Amino acid sequence: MTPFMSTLSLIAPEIGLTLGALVLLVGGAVRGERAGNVITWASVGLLVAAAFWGLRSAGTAPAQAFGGALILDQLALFGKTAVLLAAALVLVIGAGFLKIEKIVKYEYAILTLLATLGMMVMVSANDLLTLYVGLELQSLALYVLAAFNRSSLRASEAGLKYFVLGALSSGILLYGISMVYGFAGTTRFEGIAQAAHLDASVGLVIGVVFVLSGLAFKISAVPFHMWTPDVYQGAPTPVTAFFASAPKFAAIILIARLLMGPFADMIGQWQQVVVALSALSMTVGYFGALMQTNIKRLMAYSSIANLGYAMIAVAAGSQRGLEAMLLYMGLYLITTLGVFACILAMRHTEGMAENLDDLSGMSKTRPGLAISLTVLLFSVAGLPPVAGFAGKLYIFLAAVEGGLLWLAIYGAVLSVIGAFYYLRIIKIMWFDEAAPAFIPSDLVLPLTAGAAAFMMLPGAIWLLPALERWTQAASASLF
Amino acid sequence: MTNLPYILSLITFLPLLGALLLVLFRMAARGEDAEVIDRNAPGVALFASLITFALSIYALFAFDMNDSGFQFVEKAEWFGGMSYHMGVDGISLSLIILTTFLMPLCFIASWGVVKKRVTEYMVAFLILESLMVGVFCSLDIVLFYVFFEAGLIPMFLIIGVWGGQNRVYAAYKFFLYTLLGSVLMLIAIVAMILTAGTTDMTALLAYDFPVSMQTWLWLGFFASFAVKMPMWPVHTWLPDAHVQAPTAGSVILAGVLLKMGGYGFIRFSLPMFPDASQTFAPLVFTLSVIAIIYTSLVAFRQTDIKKLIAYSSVAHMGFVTIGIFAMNTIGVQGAMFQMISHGIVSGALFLAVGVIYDRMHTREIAAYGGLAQRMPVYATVFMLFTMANVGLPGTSGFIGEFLTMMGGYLVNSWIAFGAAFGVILSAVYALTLYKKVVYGTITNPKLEDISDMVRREVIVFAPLVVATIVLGIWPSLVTDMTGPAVEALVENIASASGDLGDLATLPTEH
Amino acid sequence: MDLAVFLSGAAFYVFASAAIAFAFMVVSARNPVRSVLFLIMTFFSAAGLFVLLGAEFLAMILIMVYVGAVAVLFLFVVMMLDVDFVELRQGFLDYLPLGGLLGFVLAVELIVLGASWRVSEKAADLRQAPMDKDQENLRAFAEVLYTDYAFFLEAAGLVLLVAMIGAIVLTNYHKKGVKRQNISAQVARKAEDGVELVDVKPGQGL
Amino acid sequence: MEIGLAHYLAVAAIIFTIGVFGIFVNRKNVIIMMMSIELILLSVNINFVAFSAALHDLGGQVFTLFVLTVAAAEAAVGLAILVVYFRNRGNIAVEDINLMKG
Amino acid sequence: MYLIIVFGPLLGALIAGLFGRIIGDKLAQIVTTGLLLLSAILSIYAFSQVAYGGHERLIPVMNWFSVGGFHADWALRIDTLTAVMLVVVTFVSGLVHVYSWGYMADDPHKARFFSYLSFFTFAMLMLVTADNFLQMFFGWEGVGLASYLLIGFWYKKPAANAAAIKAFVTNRVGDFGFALGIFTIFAVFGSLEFDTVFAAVHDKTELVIPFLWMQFNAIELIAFLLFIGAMGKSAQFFLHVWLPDAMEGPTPVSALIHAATMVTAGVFLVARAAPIFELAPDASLFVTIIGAMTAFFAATIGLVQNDIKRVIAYSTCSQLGYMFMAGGLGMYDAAIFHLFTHAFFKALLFLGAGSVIIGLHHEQDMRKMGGIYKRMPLTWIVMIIGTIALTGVGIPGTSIGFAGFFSKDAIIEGAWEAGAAGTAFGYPAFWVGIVAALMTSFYSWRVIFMTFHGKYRGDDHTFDHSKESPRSMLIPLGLLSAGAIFAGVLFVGDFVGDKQGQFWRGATVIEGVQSHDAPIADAHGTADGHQVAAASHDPSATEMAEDHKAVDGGGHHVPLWVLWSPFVVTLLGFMIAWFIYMMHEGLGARMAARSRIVHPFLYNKWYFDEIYDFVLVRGARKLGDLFWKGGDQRLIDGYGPNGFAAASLAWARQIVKLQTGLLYHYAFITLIGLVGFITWVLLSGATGSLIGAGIGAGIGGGH
Repeated sequence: MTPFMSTLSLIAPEIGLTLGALVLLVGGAVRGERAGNVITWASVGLLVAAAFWGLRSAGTAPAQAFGGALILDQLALFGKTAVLLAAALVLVIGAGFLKIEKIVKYEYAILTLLATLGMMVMVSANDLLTLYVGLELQSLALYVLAAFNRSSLRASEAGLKYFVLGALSSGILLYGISMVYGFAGTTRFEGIAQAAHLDASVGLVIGVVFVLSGLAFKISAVPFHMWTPDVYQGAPTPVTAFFASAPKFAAIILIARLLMGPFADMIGQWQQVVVALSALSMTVGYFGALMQTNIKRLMAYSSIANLGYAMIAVAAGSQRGLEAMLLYMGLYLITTLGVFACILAMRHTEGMAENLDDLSGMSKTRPGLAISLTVLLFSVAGLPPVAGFAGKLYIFLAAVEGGLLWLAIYGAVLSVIGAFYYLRIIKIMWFDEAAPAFIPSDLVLPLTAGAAAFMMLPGAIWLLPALERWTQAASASLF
Repeated sequence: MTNLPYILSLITFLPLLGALLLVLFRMAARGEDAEVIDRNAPGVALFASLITFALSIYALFAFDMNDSGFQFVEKAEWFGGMSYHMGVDGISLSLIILTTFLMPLCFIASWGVVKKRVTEYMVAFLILESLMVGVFCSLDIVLFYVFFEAGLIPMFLIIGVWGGQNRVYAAYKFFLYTLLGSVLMLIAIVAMILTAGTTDMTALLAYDFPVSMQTWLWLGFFASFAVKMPMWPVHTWLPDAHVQAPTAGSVILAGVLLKMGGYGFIRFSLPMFPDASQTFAPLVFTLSVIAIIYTSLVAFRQTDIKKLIAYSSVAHMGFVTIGIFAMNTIGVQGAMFQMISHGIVSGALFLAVGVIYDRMHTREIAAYGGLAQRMPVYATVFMLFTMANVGLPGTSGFIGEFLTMMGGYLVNSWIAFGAAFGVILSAVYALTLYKKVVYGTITNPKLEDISDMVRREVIVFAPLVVATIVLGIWPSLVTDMTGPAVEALVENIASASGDLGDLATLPTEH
Repeated sequence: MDLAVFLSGAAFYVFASAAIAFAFMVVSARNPVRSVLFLIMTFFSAAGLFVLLGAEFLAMILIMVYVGAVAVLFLFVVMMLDVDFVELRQGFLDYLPLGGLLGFVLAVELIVLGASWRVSEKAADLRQAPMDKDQENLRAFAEVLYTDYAFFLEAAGLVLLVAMIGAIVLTNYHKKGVKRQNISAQVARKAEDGVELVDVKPGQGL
Repeated sequence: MEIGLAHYLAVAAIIFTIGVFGIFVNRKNVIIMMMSIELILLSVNINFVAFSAALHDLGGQVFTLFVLTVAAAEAAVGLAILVVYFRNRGNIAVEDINLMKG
Repeated sequence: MYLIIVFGPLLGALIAGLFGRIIGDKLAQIVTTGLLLLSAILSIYAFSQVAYGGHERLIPVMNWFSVGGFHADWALRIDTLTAVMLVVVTFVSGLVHVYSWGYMADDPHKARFFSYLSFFTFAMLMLVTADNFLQMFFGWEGVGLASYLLIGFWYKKPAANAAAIKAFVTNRVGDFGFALGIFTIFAVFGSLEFDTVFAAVHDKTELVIPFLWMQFNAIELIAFLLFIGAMGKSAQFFLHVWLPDAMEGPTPVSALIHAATMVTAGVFLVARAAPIFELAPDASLFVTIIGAMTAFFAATIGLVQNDIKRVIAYSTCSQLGYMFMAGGLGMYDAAIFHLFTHAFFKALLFLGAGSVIIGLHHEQDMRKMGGIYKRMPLTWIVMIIGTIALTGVGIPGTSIGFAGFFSKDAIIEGAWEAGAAGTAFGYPAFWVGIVAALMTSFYSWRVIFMTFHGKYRGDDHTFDHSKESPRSMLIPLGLLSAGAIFAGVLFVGDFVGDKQGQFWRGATVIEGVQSHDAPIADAHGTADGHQVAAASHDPSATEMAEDHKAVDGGGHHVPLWVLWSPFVVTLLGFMIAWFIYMMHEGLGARMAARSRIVHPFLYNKWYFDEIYDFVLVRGARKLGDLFWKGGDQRLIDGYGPNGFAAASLAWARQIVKLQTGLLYHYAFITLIGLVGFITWVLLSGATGSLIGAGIGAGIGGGH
């Protein structure tokens, strides 16, 4: 095998995905909208296949492709697998929604594929240029997806807001990259690491802050979070589910890789920023959610808060921190998708039920779904015995070990406030009188929710050790 | 030692199994079948809890009373350095038996009384039982926390779904109050794990934490256990939770959940942070004495029966904390005894309230009066438990109060002096309640045809009556069980802190 | 002073001040059409700066891509949307002091930061694509773009693909009710499809 | 006076600031916001090219090339979204884009 | 045997209580009464065995407590003191049981009543047979419970309920002191067993221990605290308020509990703990003063009350004061002797009063009585006997007199002697005794005159239907009358006379007799509890007692006027009463009406109830409300959870307000964040992380 071919084989899942996307695009163009369903399922197949292809290389030594532009280590593998599976799941649970809302278009699946491709590039970025291109590939697809329901004013407003602020954040990111390039002389991570190690000039520091600010937008960390509630609410629900899951995951891995890789020696400088981002995110996320009545908007604040929590672990800057973050995010991914499956299953004849009040007495009308949602919400709240607790525990371990005791305490206290609004949903489902029942949904939605809930509660016995092994391996690749 | 392997796991998870079966049947059932399941759910739950009780009794007989260490140990690695590590000593075993003893009574008491979502109700209680037993069995600190905290969830649902008028507020208050305390404890646990490098409680018990760190860790644990106990001034969730919870919920809340705080103090705060415990003991004493006097006075003014008993619970828990932080054998033994006794007595009192609540659907004291005429058996039972609550010698209530006060006295006479006011005041509020509810003439016409206790209720109360009196005249049943563990604990503290201060001047061992 | 140095200096100041001034006009013009035009001027000035820095290829690309495509696109959209020219509303001035202050602080910080730059000895070794002084800019690009940067080129292609799909999916409307020619359908049409024989029973109608 | 890197960086910084400023003081219509973003990207490009020249490294210039490419794509998508919004709403006044808040 | 004595009544109580409704009232009565009478007979036998045969015993029943160094057993300690109390308790209780057959004939809850009575007896027996302070405390509180139940027996009467609670709570106040006393005993001696403690008292006389804010002599402190317990139970000054109210209970209860037995438990405690009080002169002084005050104070109130039972109740209070006075002055034997005689005549008086009350259809107000001696002559006679016994009629210097004569005079004369011997408060105690005796005589005869003589003042119907009580009531009256007449003369020699050495055998401290240092049982754990050899007693004790017999008993060493003065004041009291209530019938009422200060003051019991009500009851209510509404609801909840919730919501509202939905705001906030971070990082320079102080750093460093 020639060196070039071996390089290509490293990124075989990406290539497969690209080619698949192109074939499907052509197919879609020929067959038109009738092909929508087929293309969706084909995309799901592609994503799952890519995930399993990638998984084959689990445990292999890290390798670089394209002269170091891409790195393929266990961290990247973990990220890719998670992103791919999340994307696949989002397509699955969103199919019914698109059909009912009559926005079935083959471009939806293809854009999802391409966005996922962008995320795969992001998680294995080893160069600021890779980072940028991957990020933009993902972002552009997401801008379009946000506005995908083009007949909806809300959706287009969401797309517009997301686009303007997203472009602003890429500008900030780019400015940071240019500073880093200027002061380090290179955009390759190893080179930057060397430069930072030799001579952590103030230019690099400011560069990092800019880059961090730009990336913080993607994980909706406060104060770069402003788009989140509006976009979550306005975008079509499957797209919101996508926003809440895969891109967050990819972006925070990217942040972790950047901060703990090239800028590891500058932890003294960036830690305070990450701590501030984390504390602010938790504050806004937990308090902001208190006032929400729309469940999608509530999930937006919830994700702000959750990412703030994950940032605690990032701020620790240690291997334990990375491991904690990955574990936390892995659990977050599963729960979030489960919750969105529930949200997608909430539909009256006249449309989606997005208000919390619509959930009233769901424990009577839809007991299975109610139990699943309850378990998932307790998981997000980080309460034992649900698996989400393990994530919280790991974060605290990392934070306290990293000397971030007060941040951990702050987070812990705020999580009580967080528990309040998760409890509010549970209260509405269990304590209140029953509202009109939802119309029956796709079987796949309660199944997804149930499966997610199962993984969080009894399944946690097996899930957690497995996840721990994996995150341990992944986190070892940066240390 | 025992022929039955995994006995603790069995005791812990058997109720959960019952719950699981009920859930599966209920979810599979449609229409008529669902009603059948609802009708039989109490039976299934009762059956499960009775087997659990039998198992715990079996464990009691297999238990070596002279061994102060952990017995029936089970251990399996889990993840993140944590393990599924179970084991009991006398302290935990006594509380386990209390739990498994109260549980069947709750199911009997609820049989036919709960009409709304019967299966779910039973499931919630069975899950709760598993978690409570788990708390007392855990020998891994994370496992402990998981059980400890998880108990909030079923209790939240129990209060919220089957509770009274203001149940939502009460449920929130209960949940968030306790959660806030617990998360601070979690941080302390995290710090401990990092410092000692293990989650194994036996190893943590042996680990010497630096004194400066002990202070913080102690405070972290205190935040959780003080709320759980509850101690003044973080007790205000309790009256609300008790009042709103359904009868069995109140029983479990008062009978077992409050004990977790005391158990935590004995299991963690005292042996793991002996220096900090010494430092903070005056604070605990002060709060306890305030709690006893303050809440007794508040109880005196209540117009709601359950609220009154709830406040009296706070006062009685004050004795427990006094006993624990007296840190001598008498005090700690007294605290253990007081916990067991209070579990039985306050549980019985709440059941007693439940009896009349089921008939009248009000908890207002003013709505009652003259029950003695129509319900002589009830009046007798209620009198017995009122007296036990007052701490009359001969009932179990006396032993705990007396020993804890004695333990406190040996540390500082002020403690016993203050606590003794509680003994006076408890008579005031408890007898006033009894007078207003049971004595006097019937003024409320609805009471004219109220019926006395039926057989089901008699069955519920009979074991409680027996337990109250037997423990009152034969406290060794409990103290022998808890004795070795407590002695070992006290010795450890004494050796860890070296100097016992005031205690040295007073003979504690004869 | 050397004339060349003076001239390049002068040119810098001309282009730089022009770029800044036009940029300011972009955001402050009331008429969006004017904004677009100022944007074009800004790009021109920037292209001049690029030339001064020796990046001739980029200067050309900037003009071609931006002036030729992007700016025109903007102009097109501005005209197409035919929006009202709204006056500056109240509230603008409320934010101006704080916003101005922040902007000022930002600019000052960035300028000071720029001034702190020095060529790091070590950085020399880290360069990914060191430039040969004698090589033409265009050739230098050509040499690396399809070799070292091939991956990025492909990825950028995908970015453009996404943009294309996005633009189409968002803006391409198939108006309902507008009849379209379907050639294959026309060709495949048979006589039987066109005529239907109906046996009408008396007194019933169709 | 020698024209050094710092001068170019200063120009870039000022244009960046103007771009950012343009986004949040602008309430007329969204198009000008998008143009402001183009200004920001331009300032980044000036940075890159200036550093590239100072470092004698082509990497910066190549980066600029990709930035230009992506910026063009971004403009296309952005304008497409804007058009969709306009079709739904009838105008693009910034102050009216607040259907969702809180 | 002793087990039957003690647990027989318990068995009866359980049978009657639990199965009363099954077996019927009659059978319940038979069972309880039978068991009690059996117990009484055995007690008398036991008394002869112990007091005259020297068969002291210690019978362990079972272990009660064994916690750390703290042990307490259920055990029966039988010595003379106990034996005396056994007789008193079972005898009176047995008679009361019998009496109740008649008295409670019309009550629908007879089984319950008898169950309570028997239970009370059991608790009282536990109290007197206790071998340690804790078991005593058990009995102590047990009798409190029984008293509560019996006072509130007629639960439909609000007054009865209130009185029951008052009794229980006031007793609890006393128990408060008792409990603290027990704690102190344990802290000082490491044990609660009488033998261990009393044996060690001498070694601890110098011990000073901290209590509350001060240092105290340990023994004084213990004595003082124990006495607080006694004050509560025996209704002494300050804690007397419950006793008169307790008369809301059925009269047999008043006779048994609130005259003969329970209220004397305090005296018993002092006598039992005599070795401690012996060595605590200050505490003993306190006992004397409180006793004297009570004797005087209760008598003053007794002068003016109109409720027949209340008069007797205050009389009881007053007599208990005498007993404490004696105890405080070291005359434990005299105190117990008075207790012994008092039990007979006071129970007699109460039961007689009960007979009157029943005869007059539950009329208790003496103002509505009068002249009924013709209707109920037997009752009249026994009441006269009781009164004579109470007032202590007898011929000084001889052994002729009623029961009270011997015991009361022993106390009064003893007080004089104590004064003469230099004991603090000896003379004042004597004078108080004399004055109280005067008043005793007055109010006692007042009762007789107002009730049985003069014109009948109630409605005629009642008078016409009034009749003598049934035989079941009269027989006990007769037996008690016998006791009231002969108890003194028969036992004076044993209790306080020349034979007291052999009699007491160290069961309590007798002036100058040292025999309490010998434990009753050498090895405490001996299960069979063999009788203790009399040889274990110091042989010299008897001799010394012989020497001192004259001091306490016959009263030959006091001046004649002292000897005669009680007799004189008793006569005086009788005459005044005669003057006011017989010669000038109605004068008393007129005097009462005219008096503005003295009569209302006395009639209202020195306004104790009002003051307590105002200070304590209302104070507790106010404080309870304050803590509840102000503390819990406003402060703790207001600033705690509710405040936190409200603040969170307000804060949340502010945060949500930032989310205006306007793009330029969003961009503006983004910019603020960016500039903020850059400025912050630039200013903080490379100083490293600002966060991370605290122990976390140490932990992180550890790895």
